[in-house]
Amino acid sequence: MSKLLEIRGICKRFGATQALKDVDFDVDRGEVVGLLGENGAGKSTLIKILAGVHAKDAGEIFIDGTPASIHTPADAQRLGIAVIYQELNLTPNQTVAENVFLHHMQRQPGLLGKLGLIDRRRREHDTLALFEQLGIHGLDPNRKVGELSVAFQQLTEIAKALAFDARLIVMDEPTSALPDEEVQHLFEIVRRLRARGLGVVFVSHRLNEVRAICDRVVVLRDGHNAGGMPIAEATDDKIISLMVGRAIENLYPKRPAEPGSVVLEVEGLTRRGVIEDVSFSVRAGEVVGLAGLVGSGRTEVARAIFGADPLTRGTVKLEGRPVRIRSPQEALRLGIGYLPEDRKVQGLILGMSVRHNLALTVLRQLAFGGQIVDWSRVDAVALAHAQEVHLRPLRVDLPVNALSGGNQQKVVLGKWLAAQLKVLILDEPTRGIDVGAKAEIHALIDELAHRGMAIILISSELPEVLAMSDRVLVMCEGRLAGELSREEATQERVLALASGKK
Amino acid sequence: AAPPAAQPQRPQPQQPVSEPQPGTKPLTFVWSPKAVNNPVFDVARRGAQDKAKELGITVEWVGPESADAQKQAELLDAAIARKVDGMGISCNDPDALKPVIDRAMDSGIPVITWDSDSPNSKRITFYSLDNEAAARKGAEIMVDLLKDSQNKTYAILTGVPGAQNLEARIKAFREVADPAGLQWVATDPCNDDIQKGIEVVENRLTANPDLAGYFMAGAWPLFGDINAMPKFQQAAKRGMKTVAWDILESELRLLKQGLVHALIGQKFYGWGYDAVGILYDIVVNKKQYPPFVDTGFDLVTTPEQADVFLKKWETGNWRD
Amino acid sequence: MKTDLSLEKTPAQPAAPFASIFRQIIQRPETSIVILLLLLGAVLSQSSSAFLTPSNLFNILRNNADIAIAALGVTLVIVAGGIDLSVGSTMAFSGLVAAIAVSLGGTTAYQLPSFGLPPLIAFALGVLAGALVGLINGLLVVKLKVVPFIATLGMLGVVRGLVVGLTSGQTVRNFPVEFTNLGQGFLGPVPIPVVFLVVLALLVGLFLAYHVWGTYIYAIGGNETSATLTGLPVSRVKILTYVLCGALAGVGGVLVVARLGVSAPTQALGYELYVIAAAVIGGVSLSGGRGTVFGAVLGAILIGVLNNALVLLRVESYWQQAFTGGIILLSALIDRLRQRRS
Amino acid sequence: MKTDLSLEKTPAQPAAPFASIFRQIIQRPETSIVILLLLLGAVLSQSSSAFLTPSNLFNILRNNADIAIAALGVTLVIVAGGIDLSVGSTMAFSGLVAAIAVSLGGTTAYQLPSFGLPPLIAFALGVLAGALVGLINGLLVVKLKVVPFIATLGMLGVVRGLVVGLTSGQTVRNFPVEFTNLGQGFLGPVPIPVVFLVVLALLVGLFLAYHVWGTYIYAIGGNETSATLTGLPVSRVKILTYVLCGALAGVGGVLVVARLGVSAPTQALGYELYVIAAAVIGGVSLSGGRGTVFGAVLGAILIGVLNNALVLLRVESYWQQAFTGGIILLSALIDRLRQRRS
Ligand SMILES: Nc1ncnc2c1ncn2[C@@H]1O[C@H](COP(=O)(O)OP(=O)(O)OP(=O)(O)O)[C@@H](O)[C@H]1O
Ligand SMILES: Nc1ncnc2c1ncn2[C@@H]1O[C@H](COP(=O)(O)OP(=O)(O)OP(=O)(O)O)[C@@H](O)[C@H]1O
Ligand SMILES: [Mg+2]
Ligand SMILES: [Mg+2]
Repeated sequence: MSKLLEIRGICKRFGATQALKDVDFDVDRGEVVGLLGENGAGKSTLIKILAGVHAKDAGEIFIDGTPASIHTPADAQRLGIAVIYQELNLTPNQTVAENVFLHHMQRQPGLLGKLGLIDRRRREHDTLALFEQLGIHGLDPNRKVGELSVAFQQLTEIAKALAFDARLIVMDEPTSALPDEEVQHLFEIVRRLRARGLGVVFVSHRLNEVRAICDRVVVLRDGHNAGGMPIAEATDDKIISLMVGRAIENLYPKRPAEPGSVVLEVEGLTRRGVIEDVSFSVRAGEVVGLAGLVGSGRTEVARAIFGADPLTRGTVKLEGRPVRIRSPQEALRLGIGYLPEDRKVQGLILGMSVRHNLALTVLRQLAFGGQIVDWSRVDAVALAHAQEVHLRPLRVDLPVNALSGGNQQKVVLGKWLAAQLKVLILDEPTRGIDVGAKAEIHALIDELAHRGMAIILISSELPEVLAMSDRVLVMCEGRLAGELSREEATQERVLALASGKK
Repeated sequence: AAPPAAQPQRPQPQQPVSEPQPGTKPLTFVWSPKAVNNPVFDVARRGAQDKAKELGITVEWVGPESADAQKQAELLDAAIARKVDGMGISCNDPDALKPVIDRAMDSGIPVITWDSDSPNSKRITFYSLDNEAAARKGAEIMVDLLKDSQNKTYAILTGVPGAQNLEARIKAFREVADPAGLQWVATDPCNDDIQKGIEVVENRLTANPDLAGYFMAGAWPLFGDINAMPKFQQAAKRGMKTVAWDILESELRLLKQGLVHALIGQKFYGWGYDAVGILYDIVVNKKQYPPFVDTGFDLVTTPEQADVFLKKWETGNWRD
Repeated sequence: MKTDLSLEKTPAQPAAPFASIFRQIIQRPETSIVILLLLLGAVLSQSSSAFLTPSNLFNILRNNADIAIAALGVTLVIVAGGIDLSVGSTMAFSGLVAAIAVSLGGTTAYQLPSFGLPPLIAFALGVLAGALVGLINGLLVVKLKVVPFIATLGMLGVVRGLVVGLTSGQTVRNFPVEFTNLGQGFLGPVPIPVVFLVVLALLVGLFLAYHVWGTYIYAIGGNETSATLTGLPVSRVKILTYVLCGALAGVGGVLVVARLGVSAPTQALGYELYVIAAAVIGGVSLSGGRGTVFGAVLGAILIGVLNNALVLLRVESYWQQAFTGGIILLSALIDRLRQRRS
Repeated sequence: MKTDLSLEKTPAQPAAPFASIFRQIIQRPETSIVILLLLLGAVLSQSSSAFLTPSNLFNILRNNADIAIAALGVTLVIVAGGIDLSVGSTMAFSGLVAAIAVSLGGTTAYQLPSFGLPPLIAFALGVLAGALVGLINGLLVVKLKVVPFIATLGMLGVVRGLVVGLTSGQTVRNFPVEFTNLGQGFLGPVPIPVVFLVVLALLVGLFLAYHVWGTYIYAIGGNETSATLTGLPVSRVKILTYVLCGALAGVGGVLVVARLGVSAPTQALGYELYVIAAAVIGGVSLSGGRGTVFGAVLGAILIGVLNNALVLLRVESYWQQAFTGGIILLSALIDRLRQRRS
């Protein structure tokens, strides 16, 4: 019997970029295939061709052995292909139920339905039934999606993809915004789907997840097949060397810190309804991890310190002096930087060049009299920082949206390198970043700490927090639940604190 | 007491006698109304074209889409660049058009103005009714119409506030009406818009249901169907008197129905027919004209007079 | 481990029903405008006994039914993430087409053609003309990928130019009474244009709320990329919004001609800004994905009441425009306050 | 399987410098409009010897310098992600302020005050008045968080109403010749308004390209959230764009008054759409973050050439708006073609 999905010799180019070259790929019924590769390797492009979003330049797609012509997302859906895209694809102003059944709306019975009228009650009912089936709890079908946390949005997205009878489910990094427990939950769903004989394509940069759920992995490099193997043979080293063409020495290159004097001191930080009485301090040269479940308020703490949101109560001291930070502008002037969790929406000006993005924080310093920009100096400085973060390709004239996700993240980081900070708050700095780039970003974090910067590291990836931090603060429901030294900090203890058990 | 009879004062513009000269390139005049979206100028255009045909010349109709001095000046600048043989302008603003007119005259293009003047420019002559005289006459009629009325309140309807000719009419009207005991209530603009005009009149009559008189410095609402103005109809039936500018077909019918009581008429057709003749006289026959050619104005107050003008509208013959 | 309920941003405690209804009301963008209308109404009925009479209120509605009906259409376009600047021109064009179709011909010497067709056929032709303009708008935006602002600005000019060009600035008049009745008549105590408005508002409102395509419109305006990836017929829906917008502007335009008994080339000149303002004041978001037909109608009514108020309150005519602008700002500020509250 | 060579349509080998320059040129949005201008120019100079005379060209520029100057300001606002619908009203207001300041007093019976101040002081006062309107716009948008479309639509009404109300609809005239010279005079062969335009376009262009705040403006328009979180002075920059826009509209407005020798309350009525169209035709993106001053000026010139062409090509005046609308659409379509190419 022929396979569920067979892809042969797919090619795709965008302008000067050859995104895919002669790629073969297949999935069988009841199989979970991990699709791996560095940022920009072509994973999403392959998926989007399969989904009818992009047109392929060459190659063939077979479903059940018959050639399939897929030109629009609707074509793909007709063939039973469901896709969870890398970027959330929801309408914030519509309800969960509306989003889930957007393309398969429940209609009124009879003539009214033929005329296109919706049966709202049935839609709500079906949504709940679907949630039940998927084991999703606590998600109100009538809530507006925009009011939900990212994790719930991701669950909505998953439900939306499964809202119709699909035979092949493609998940492009579905876990990058999910907390650990929800990831387990998702795997539960995937296993159930596999048992029903569906094929699943799973993309992730977290190798432990890949090993936990996939039956087989396929690795892309620079747009072509680099190899594949059953999961039993797939060691981290093997996968990584297929992905990046070399072994990665150390994913967490952390040198022991020699903390200096206290740089940042936060006391009684409160923002009504979100964070409550948070106090801690960070020393120069120290990396302080901030762990917690999604929605525990880590981002809120960072934003409050950075002046992005108003405080209800609390004081911030910088190098011993109390400061009142009312805007990011003031924070920057005081030497505090914040790398936000969503680089595209909050971190970058996508349409502008790398040069501009890198220079924004220091434009004034690079200008004659603080007014007239000296673009040749900007170029030099931008290039230096691009080099420092190992930007690839090393070009500062490209618009940022032409870079892969990992490289975009390096630009955001580079922007704060330029600013000569005392304190840098990193919010999920490696979300959606491939192992290679991740190791580089970790090395950079370490390097910055060694130069004496005080760093707060927020991450939902526990191994990252544990490996990179000198000290770990754990948040739970807006409060600081505890503090662990590097030695004390283990996965179990952090999780226990994060979920409210002492 | 009957309202004063119409006194058509009609100076005879000199009819040029010359024939088109064969063999030479036909003359091209540019005729510029204040706006091409205003129907009153359409009659002028037909007059101009009729005359052009008679004389064997070309008249181009060049005006801004809607009343705008800046745009009119710009369009005329292009006409100067083309070196046309003469221009007749209804000026959106006397001063704004002055530089253009002077530029044209300096480059040898004779210019006359009609309907709306630019008195300080080098233009050769101005062909128009005397707005203020006509408005004063209208005011006298209104005073007379209301002389037995206890209530002497009246409202004024205007178009785009600030339009030179409208302001002149309003000012002259009030200079006569107010000292004679009439009580001015309000001046409402309707931005030269028929729909807005109708709404403004109806709103005004809601606010002042016992208004005794209405002076309309332009015919805007009267372009529409009278049934669109139930309050106006009611008011007219209980005795409100209306003096309105222009002698349009729809107004004439209203006058015959007794809903409107006096119409002050401009020589729309003459703005084209007569004025083109004058410019032709100047260019070809080298005639001299005084700086102001008063066309006089028509006054319609009786159904009989209305019939005379309705006939003109029906036949399109405005010449006698 | 169970999924934590605290993931939701606002606590899900069951609120008291009254408080919850109150909160729901205050959260609706239409609320600000209702408040403003009530305020204006209070001031007006205080200072002028003429205001609160049924005939005056119906008159306000009749006079603004056309803007309100056009605002329905513009709401569809804006909710889908577009804009239509050509509505004023479309109204004039539709009105002209219906006028030429229905006119009995005049008695004057200079005349535009007139066909004396039955009023309802003329009405339909007018609406069709509007839909055609809308179709061109839609094709320009969707097929030729011209930015909506520019596409419809171009059409604003082209269509208005067509009206002026076709008529040489003349008016069309002399309609049978069955036609003018559509604008001037009553159904019981209710002016016919108001009947049109109510029926159309209900239809469009139900369409947006209960029809599959209505949901598509919100989805496309909310996130066009996502709608495309979901496999929605984005192009067709967007074109439809422009066509419906043109058709509704057409209805408005024909009703004005019927009401005034004349079609003039200056009709509805510059109305696009008022129509869009009506929608936006009523809570329709210019960035798409949000707004209701109800809000747009309220917005149009507010503008109408305002024009009425200016005269009733004896605001000097020269200051009227300043006043209208002020109320637009005031409504925006009230809306800000409301949003702070909720 | 080998990669199919035919896929590589554009070889990745280092292109010849000429080809690369060519590609850069064709990638610029201003290119479409230059092409359109050249086409129009070719047609015009073919059919009328009057077109390509310096005096005609300078006249076109003089007559459109005000729109072009206002378009500079609107470009700043739009690039920063806003919109300003009040430019037309602001032009009239600034013109009026300067007119009252400089006027020697009129001869009419009802008179507005007139101060006979020196022309340059009057000029400055007019520009200041424009900047003030801009400041209010900016504060409404930034501090009170009113949507720019609504805030500036409200101000469109308020400011125009102020102009009509303050003057009771009258015009202000009778200016000293040193003042009217600013609009009517020449510097060498170049009309003075054109000198203003060139100088201001250079200043604003350099500001956008080389001043720190210029880059901030692009950044804010590109992504306001990111710009805020990068610590840029977002509020102040946005307010500044509105203030500059108001001031530049003010310059345009005063120049019109000087050129026409009169300030009328109807001045620049409805010009907001032309000014915005000039910018957008010139490649300024309404969603912010993209566009140049050069493009905006070209856009304004295109509109000016068009008006000139109407008369030179003997297009009947009734069709002028259709013509203008058509060219706006044409420019959008050419732009589409260009984008396909590159
Ligand atoms: N729409 C597009 N236009 C131009 N280039 C594109 C486009 N989409 C993707 N690319 C380029 O194609 C290449 C493959 O990108 P793709 O998104 O498939 O990578 P990926 O493997 O999904 O990476 P990541 O792990 O970061 O998601 C990259 O170089 C990317 O910059
Ligand atoms: N803009 C907002 N409006 C209202 N509530 C918000 C907003 N942003 C966050 N919250 C809520 O505040 C709480 C803390 O969220 P926060 O984003 O700080 O969590 P986090 O620990 O950083 O998790 P994440 O991994 O999702 O970033 C959550 O309940 C969240 O839903
Ligand atoms: Mg990807
Ligand atoms: Mg977070």
